[in-house]
Amino acid sequence: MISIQQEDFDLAHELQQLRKSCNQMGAFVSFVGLVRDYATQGQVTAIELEYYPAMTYKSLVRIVQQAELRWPLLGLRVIHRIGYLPAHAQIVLVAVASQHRHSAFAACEFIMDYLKTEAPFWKKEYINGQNYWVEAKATDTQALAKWQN
Amino acid sequence: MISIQQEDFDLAHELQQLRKSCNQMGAFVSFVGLVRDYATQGQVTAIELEYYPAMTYKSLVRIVQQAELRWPLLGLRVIHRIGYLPAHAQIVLVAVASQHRHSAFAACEFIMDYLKTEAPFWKKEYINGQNYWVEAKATDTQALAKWQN
Amino acid sequence: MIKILYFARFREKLGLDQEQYPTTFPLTVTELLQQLAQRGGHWHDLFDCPQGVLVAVNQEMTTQQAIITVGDEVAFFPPVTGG
Amino acid sequence: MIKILYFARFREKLGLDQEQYPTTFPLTVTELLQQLAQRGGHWHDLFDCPQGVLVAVNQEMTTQQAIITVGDEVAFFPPVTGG
Repeated sequence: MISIQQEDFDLAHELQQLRKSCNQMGAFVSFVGLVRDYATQGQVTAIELEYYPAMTYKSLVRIVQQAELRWPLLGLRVIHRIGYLPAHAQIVLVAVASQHRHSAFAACEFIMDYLKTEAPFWKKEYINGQNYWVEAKATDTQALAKWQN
Repeated sequence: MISIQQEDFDLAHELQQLRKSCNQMGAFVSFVGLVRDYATQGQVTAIELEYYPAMTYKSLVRIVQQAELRWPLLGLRVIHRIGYLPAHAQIVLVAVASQHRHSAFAACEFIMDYLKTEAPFWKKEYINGQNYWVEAKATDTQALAKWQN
Repeated sequence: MIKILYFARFREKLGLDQEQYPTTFPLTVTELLQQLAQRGGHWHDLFDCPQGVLVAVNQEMTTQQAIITVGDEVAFFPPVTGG
Repeated sequence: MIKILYFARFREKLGLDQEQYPTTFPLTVTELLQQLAQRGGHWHDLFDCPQGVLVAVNQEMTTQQAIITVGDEVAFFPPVTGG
């Protein structure tokens, strides 16, 4: 249900697995994040994703549990890649199945918003032979506000 | 970009096509709706989807244009199936690509909310050899409120 | 003359998916509904004091106050349930 | 003795990903940061009046007021940027 891995993933395969787990699903929402090929410093050729093995998985479990407490979900899959990833590669998948679309949309966006601000991953961008640690964005922290009232 | 068809669709293929159209995409959100196999009257074996050929396509174009005016999108695909569809079949796909996740989530949910209340499709459920027109849900109309302030 | 289309539950109940309808103008949607209701039976059930009757004129959703002109395509249908 | 881990920009700047750190207890995260800052150089730059320093104790995010006890795993890292 939650994986942290170097290998790429196949959205179609993951959704098919998710569907098998339950017949009552009516709504599937999925998010896929890709490595963007530009930054303010120039063209990005690749990124490298560092993580904190003992903590990252625990952190994702907690985020998913929060989502499951808030919305009636029927299935869920989170995959986050780590290591060296070229531009346009897939980084992250969050797929949520539920009976009705609202729960699936809300839970998927909730998980992404928390993942972006709480899960210990750090991204370094390779640009013109140099590398730069990506700075956290204030908008990611602001995105949490909508879940906190 | 918008299709109304009897044939099934392949999400993986559609997302791949969407990716080809632009390199700056960072976020993909997709919604897939399936035929649910139950209703208050019993087990649903299939549905039949009627539409208004001259109007339905126009209506989807208008909904998509509204989404494109509100959020900076980089790619978009809408497929709605019509005709006789067995339980668990795919009914609808809305896939949205943008640079950042918020626009993609918002536009995808916006399109689904308007599609559910404005696009002329009507669903009939087959249950125990009988068939019943599905009643519109008040929650679908209420879902529009969040886009109207 | 206008063209009238019926969809879904309305189409089935009336046993009719479309008709050419001779009428005089000016005509509002409300007036058209009243004329149809006078056919009696299911027509009366559906279109007299209509609730949950959506209307499109020339493939655009509109209201019962809309004005219909010659050659228009008018469609009546229940609330939509796609997606 | 506690274990301290450094990640990302901190790890690179300090040239160190982890260390066993002998200390006396009770100890708060703030006190530990002050001790590390006294090593000078990059340690001082990163940990004196620290801004943007996140801390986890035993793999749980916590605050600088948290109390560290013997055998704990303490991790320092910049704001996260995954996803």
